[in-house]
Amino acid sequence: MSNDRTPETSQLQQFIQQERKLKPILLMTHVVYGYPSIEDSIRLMETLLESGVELLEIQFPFSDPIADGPSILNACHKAINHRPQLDHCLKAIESFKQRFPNSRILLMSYLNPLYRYGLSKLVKEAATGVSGLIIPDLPLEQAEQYRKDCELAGIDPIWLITPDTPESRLVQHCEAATGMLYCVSRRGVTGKTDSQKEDSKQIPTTTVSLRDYLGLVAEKSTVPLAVGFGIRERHQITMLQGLADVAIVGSALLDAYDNGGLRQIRQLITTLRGKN
Amino acid sequence: MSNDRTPETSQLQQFIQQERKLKPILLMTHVVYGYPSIEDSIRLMETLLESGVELLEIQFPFSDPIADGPSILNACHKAINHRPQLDHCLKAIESFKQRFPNSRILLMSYLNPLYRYGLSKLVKEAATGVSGLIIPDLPLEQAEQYRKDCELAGIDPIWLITPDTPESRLVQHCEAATGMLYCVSRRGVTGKTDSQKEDSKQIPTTTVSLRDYLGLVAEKSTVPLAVGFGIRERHQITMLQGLADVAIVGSALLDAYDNGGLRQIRQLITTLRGKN
Amino acid sequence: MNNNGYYGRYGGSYIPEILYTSQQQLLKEYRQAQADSSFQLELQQEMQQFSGRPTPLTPCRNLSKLLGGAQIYLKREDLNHSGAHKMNNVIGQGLLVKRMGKKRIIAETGAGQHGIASALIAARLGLECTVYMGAKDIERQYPNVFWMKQLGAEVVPVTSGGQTLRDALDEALRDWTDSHPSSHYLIGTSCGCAPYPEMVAKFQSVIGRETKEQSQQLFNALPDAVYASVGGGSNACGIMLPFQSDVAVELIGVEAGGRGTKPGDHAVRLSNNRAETDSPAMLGSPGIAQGFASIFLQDEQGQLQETHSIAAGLDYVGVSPIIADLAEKNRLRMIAAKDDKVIEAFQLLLRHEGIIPALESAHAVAGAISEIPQRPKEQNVVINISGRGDKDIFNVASAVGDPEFDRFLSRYLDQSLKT
Amino acid sequence: MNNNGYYGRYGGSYIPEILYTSQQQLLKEYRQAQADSSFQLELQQEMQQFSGRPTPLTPCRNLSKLLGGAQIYLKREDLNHSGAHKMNNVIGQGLLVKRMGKKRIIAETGAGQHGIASALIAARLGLECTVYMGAKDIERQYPNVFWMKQLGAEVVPVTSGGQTLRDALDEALRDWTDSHPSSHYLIGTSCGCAPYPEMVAKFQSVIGRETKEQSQQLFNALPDAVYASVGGGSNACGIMLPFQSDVAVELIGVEAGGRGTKPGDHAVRLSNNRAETDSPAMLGSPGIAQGFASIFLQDEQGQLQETHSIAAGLDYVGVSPIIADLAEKNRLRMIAAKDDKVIEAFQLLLRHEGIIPALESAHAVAGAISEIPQRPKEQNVVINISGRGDKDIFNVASAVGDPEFDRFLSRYLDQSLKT
Ligand SMILES: Cc1ncc(COP(=O)(O)O)c(C=O)c1O
Ligand SMILES: Cc1ncc(COP(=O)(O)O)c(C=O)c1O
Repeated sequence: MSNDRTPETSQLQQFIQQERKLKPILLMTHVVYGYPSIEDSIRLMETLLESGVELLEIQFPFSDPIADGPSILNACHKAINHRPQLDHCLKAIESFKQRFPNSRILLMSYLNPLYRYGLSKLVKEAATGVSGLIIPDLPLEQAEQYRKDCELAGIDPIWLITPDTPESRLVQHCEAATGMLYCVSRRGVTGKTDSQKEDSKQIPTTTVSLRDYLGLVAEKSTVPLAVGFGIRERHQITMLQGLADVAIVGSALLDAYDNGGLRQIRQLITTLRGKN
Repeated sequence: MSNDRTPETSQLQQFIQQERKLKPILLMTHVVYGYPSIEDSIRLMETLLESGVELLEIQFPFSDPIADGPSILNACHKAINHRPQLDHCLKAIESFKQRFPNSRILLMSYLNPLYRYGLSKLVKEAATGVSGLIIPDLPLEQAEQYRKDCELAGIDPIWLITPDTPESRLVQHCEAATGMLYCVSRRGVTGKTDSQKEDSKQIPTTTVSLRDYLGLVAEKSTVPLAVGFGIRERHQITMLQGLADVAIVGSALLDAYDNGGLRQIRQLITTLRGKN
Repeated sequence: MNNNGYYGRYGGSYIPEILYTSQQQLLKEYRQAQADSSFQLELQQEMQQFSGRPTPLTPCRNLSKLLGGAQIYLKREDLNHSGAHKMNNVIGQGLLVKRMGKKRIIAETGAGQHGIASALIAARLGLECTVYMGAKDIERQYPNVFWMKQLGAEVVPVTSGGQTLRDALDEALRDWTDSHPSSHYLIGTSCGCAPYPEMVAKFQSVIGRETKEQSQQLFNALPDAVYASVGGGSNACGIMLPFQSDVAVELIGVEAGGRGTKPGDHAVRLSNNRAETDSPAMLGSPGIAQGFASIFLQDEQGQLQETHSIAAGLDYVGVSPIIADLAEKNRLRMIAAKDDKVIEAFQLLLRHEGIIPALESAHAVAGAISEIPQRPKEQNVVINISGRGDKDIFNVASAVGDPEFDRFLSRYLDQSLKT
Repeated sequence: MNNNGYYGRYGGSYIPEILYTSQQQLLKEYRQAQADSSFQLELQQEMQQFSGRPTPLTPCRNLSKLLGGAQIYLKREDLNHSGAHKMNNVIGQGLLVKRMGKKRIIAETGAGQHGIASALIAARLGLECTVYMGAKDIERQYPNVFWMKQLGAEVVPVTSGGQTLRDALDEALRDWTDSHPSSHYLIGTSCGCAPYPEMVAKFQSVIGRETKEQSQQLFNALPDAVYASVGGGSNACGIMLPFQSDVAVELIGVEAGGRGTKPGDHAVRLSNNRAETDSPAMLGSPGIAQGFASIFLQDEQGQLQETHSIAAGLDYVGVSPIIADLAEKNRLRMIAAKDDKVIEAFQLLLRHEGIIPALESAHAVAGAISEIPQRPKEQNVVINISGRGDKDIFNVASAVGDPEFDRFLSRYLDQSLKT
C-alpha cells in the first residue's frame, strides 16, 4: 500500500493516490500497439479510455517478447507485420493524453526497439504523453543512465518485482521505485499457465501466499502497488482490494477482444469493475 | 603340347592324345546341371554329346561361384532353384558315359557342395562316369588327400593355371597334372570382360602373349593343354591350333542356348568346328 | 569479461526480473565450480570417457597440396560423441545442473544438434529434458527429433513467429521463467545473459587448449591462422579464446553468406560491417535482445529479422558478445561464405581427405579455402571441424540434386505404408 | 594361426588360381609390415590423427544400477571416424595398399558401413575405390551409397543371387581376379582367404589392447567378461584376441537371432550348435566358400542360404574362421539375440546412458543384458559398441513405428519434387 514517505511524489503516484481515495482499486489495461492493425489498436485504446480505465499500458511490439505468453506474443507478431513505428505510437499517446485527461498512459516495450530508437531520446520525447515506462528486460543494474533520463524528463521508470525476488533486492527496487511498483504475482509469462491450468478461480502465486508477498512489498515500498499476470475475473480483483492499488489486466483483455471485438471489451471492463 | 614323358598315362590323357591324332584341336563344352531345368539341362548335354563334342564339362551349381561371370553365375542361381542333387547328377553322368563312349565327361564344381557331400566319397562314386574333376577353388596346397583319392579312383584332378602363375608354381602344377591342364587364357571370370569389351575378334590375354604363355606351359608340361575363357568364334579356335589340344567353350554356349535353344546350340557347335 | 558479464560494450544480462535469482545462482555455482578442482576433474573425465576427448588434429596433405598454400590441419570436433562440439558444452552445464541439485533441463534447438546433445546428456545424467524447437525446424529436421524422443526427451514444437531457432529460444526462456527453481536452461551457444556466454565459451575452450598442445606436437609452433564457423559463436570461441593473447595467431570467423544480402537470405551479422558504423542499413547492428547486448540482424525499428543459411546451425539472428567484441577490437576477422561455395568446400574435403564435415563446419573450410592459396607454404592453418555432416544428407542431396536419394525415400515410404 | 592360415580346422586359402600371386604378395607384404616399426608407427599415427583413437571406455552407472548385476563398461568404437570399428581395418589395409604401390581398392559392402569406410580411406590416401553392393542393399541403404558417391567411389550394384552382401562379396572377388596386379581387395571383416582373417583381426585388435589398458585404469583389473556382436567377426576378434590367453576373462559373442530359426530368418551360425555335431540340420555347419573354411549357413547340398537380421551388418552367411575356432574350443561362448530384444536393448541404452549404438552393437548389449543381472556386482563387464546407430534410423523408426518420421519423408519428397 502506498504511503507518503517519499520526499517528492511523482505525477503518476499522485494520480494513483488521488484516484484511490475514491475507489478501492484501480484498473490498468494492457493493449498492443498495432494489433490487430494500427487503426484498430487505436480504436481499442480509445474504447478503454472511454470506458474509464485509470491506467492504460500500451505495449510497443517487439519480435521477441520473452516475458509474454501466447496471447500477447501472438498479438506482437501480428502487429509487427503492420510495421509499427515508435514515433507514431508516441504521437498517438500524446493525443490520448489530451483527449483523456482522467487516465494515465504507460508505455511498455522490450529494450531493443527503444534502444534502436535511442533510449534517452525516447524518454525525452515520451514525456509529453507517457507517465511511466515499463521495460521488462531492463534490470535495475543496467539502468543508471535511464533512471537519470527519466528523472529529468519527469517520467516514472516502472520496476517489476516478483515473489522470487530476494528481500535485499526487493529493498533496492523499492528504493528506486517511483510512480508505482509492478508486482508480478507468480512465475512464468503473461497469460496462460496457472490461470488456465488451475481453473482461474484464484490469483495464482508461487510458494509464498499473495497476501504475504504483497504485504512484504508494501512494508518496504513507498509507492502504489500494481499487481499483474493472470487476472481474468471480477472476484480476483475483489481479492486484491486492500492488498494493491492497481489490478492489471492483459491477456484476458486480448482474448476478449479476439472473441468479440470492442463490444466484448466494454462488457469485460464493466464486469471487472463489478458494475453488473 | 603333350608329349610322353609321364610314366603312367591317364585314361583321359590317352583319350585326348588319341583324338588329337585325328583332329587339330578338340572341343570341350561347358554346361550347368539344372539349368534351365534338370531335364532341359540333360537334354542339352545329350545334344552336345550327340553333336560329337569330345569333352563335356558339367558344372554342378553352387550358390557362390566366385570364378564365374554373369552368364554362368545366372545359370547357377537359376539351377539351384530346382534343388539339384549331386547324386542325381552323378547318375546322369554315368548313363551318358555308357551311351556316348566317344566322349569324356568332366565334373566341375566349387568345393563346398562336394565337401558337404564328402570329397573322398564323391571321388569314389564319380569314377563310374567322370574322367576328370575341376574344382576352381581348391588349390594344389590344400589337395593332398584329394589327389590320393583321385589316384586311387582313377579320376584325373584337373588343375588350372593362368598367365599370372609364377614359373616355380607352374612347374609344381605341371608336375602334379594328370589328364590335362586347364589353361586360363586371361585374368577375370568366365564369359564377359575382355571378350565383350574388345570386340571378341581375339583370344584375350594379359601381358604375355597367348603364344608365349602356352609355349611355356607346353615346355614344362607332359599332359594335354585345354584353353578356356572367352572363346566365342571359329577363328579363335583356329588360332589355338598348334598351341593347345582342347578349346573350351562355356559362356558362349550358354548364351546361344538362351537365345535359340538346342537348335542354336547345334548351329554353334557346327560353326565352331568349322563345318559350314 | 568484466564482472557484469560485459565484453566491451556487448554482453550483460537483460532478463526479466523473475529470472534474477536463478541467474545469480548459476553465476555463483559456475564461479565456484570453476575454482573447484574436483568439478574440473569430473568435467575432464566425462569429456574423455563419455565424449572421447581429446579429439585429434588431422593433417590434410592432399588438400594442402591441391591448394598450394599453407599447410592445413583440421581440429576434429566431429569425432565427439553426438558428432559435434555441442557435446563439450552440455557435459559442462549438465554437471553444473547436478551440482545445483536441479532435476530438469530446458534447451532450445534449431537444426537439432544441441537438442540431441542435451537429450544425450540428460539421459546420461538422469535428468528430465524438454527441448523447444520451432515447428518448421521440426518439419525439416525430423530425424533429430526422432532421436531426441527416443532418448526420452520431450520435444515441444514452437508455433509462434518464424517457428525457428529464435522462437524456440524465446520459448525456452519462457519455460525457464516458469520453472527456474527446479530447471536449468541449457543454452547451446555462447549467447544469452551472463554468465552463459562466458560459461559456454569456457566449456568449449577445451578445443583450443588441445589445439595449442597438438600444434606444438605436430608442427612445433602455434598455428598461423585459425578458422571457425560462427553461428552463435561457441565453436569459434572454443577454439580461439586460448589463442587470444597469442597475437601472432590470426583468428578468422566465417559466417553464413546464404543466398545473398537481402534480409532473410543470410546470417551475416559481422563481416559486412564494422560495428562502429552503427547504421541499421548495415547487415548487423548493435542491439539488446534475448538477454544480452550484441550485434543482431534487425530492421530500423529494432525488430529482429529472419535469417537463412544452408547450414541450419548458422542462421542465428544474433552472435556471441565475445565474438562481437573480438571483431570490434579487430582481434578476430569476420568473413562470410555463401551457400554454393560451402557445398564446393564440402565436396572438396570429402574427395580429398575422406572427411565429411557438417555444413556449418564447411563454412570454415570454404572461408579457409578462399585464402589459403595466398598464404605461404610455411604457414600452418587450423580449421575447426565443429561437427560431422551425416546429419546434412537431406540438405546436401538437395543441393547436389541426387534423384536416387528421392527414389530411395519413396521406396521406404511405400514399404512403410504397406506394413 | 599356423602358417597356412588355419585356425584349428578353419581358415586356409581356397581361391581361384589366378589370385595366387596377389594373395602371396599380400601375405608377404603384410608379414613385412607387421615387423616394420615405421609401418606400425604410421598405422598408429593415422589411427590417432584420422580416426581419433584411442576410443574411450565408458562406465555406465545408470544401466548397471538398473540391472543390479555386474558393473557395465562400454568400449566406444562408435566414436571412430565413420562411426564404427570398420575404420581400424581400412586404415591398416589402406596403408598396406600404399606400401604395395597399388592404386585402387575394391570393397564389398552389405549395409554400407564398410563401403563408406573404404571410400573414406580411399579419399584420404588418394586411391581409386570401387564398392560392390547388392542391388537390394543399395535400395535399402541408399544414404550410405550417396556418401560413397560423394566421396568419389564408384558403387557397382550387384544384381545376381539374393542381391545382398554375399553376392557383393562374390562380385568383388571376381573384380579382383581381373584386376589384382593394380588393385587390392579390401575385405571388411575377418573372413576370406589367408591372410585376411588374421590381418583384419590384427588391425582390429587395437580395440582389445586399449580395453585392457583402460580396464586397469578404470577398475584396476581385467574385465570378468567381454561381449561383442558377431557378423563376420572383426569387432569381436578385435576386442577379444588380446584377452585370449587371459583365461579368467570370459568371452561372449552375440549373433543375429533375427525373427526365428527358419532358414532366411536369422544369421545364427554358431550359437545353436556345437561345431562337432556336423549335421546339416543344425543352423550352421562346416563349409568351404568365399575363400575359406568355416561355419556357414547352408542346406544339405552345400548351397549357402539367405540370412536375416534387423542389423544389416550381422546377416553374413559365414563367420570368421578365428571365431569358429574359438567357439569350437570353448574359449568363446556364442549366444544369439533376436530382433525384438535388440530393439529393447537399443532403447535401454539410449534412455539410461545417452548412447546410440548401431543395431549390430545393440546385439552385444542385448546379449549382455540377458546375463548381467545374474552376475555378481563385483564383476566388471565390457560391451563392445562397434558402431553408432544414427545410420539405423530407418530400421529403428520402422521397428518402433513412428508415423512422424514417415510424414517427414513425405514432406521432404513433396518439397523436392517441387524444386
Ligand atoms: C556442427 C555445428 N557447427 C557450428 C554450429 C554453430 O554454432 P556455434 O557458432 O555456437 O558453434 C552448430 C550449431 O548448431 C553446429 O551444429
Ligand atoms: C557397427 C557394426 N558392428 C558390427 C558389424 C559386424 O561385422 P564384424 O562382425 O566384422 O564386426 C558391422 C558390419 O557392418 C558393423 O557395421
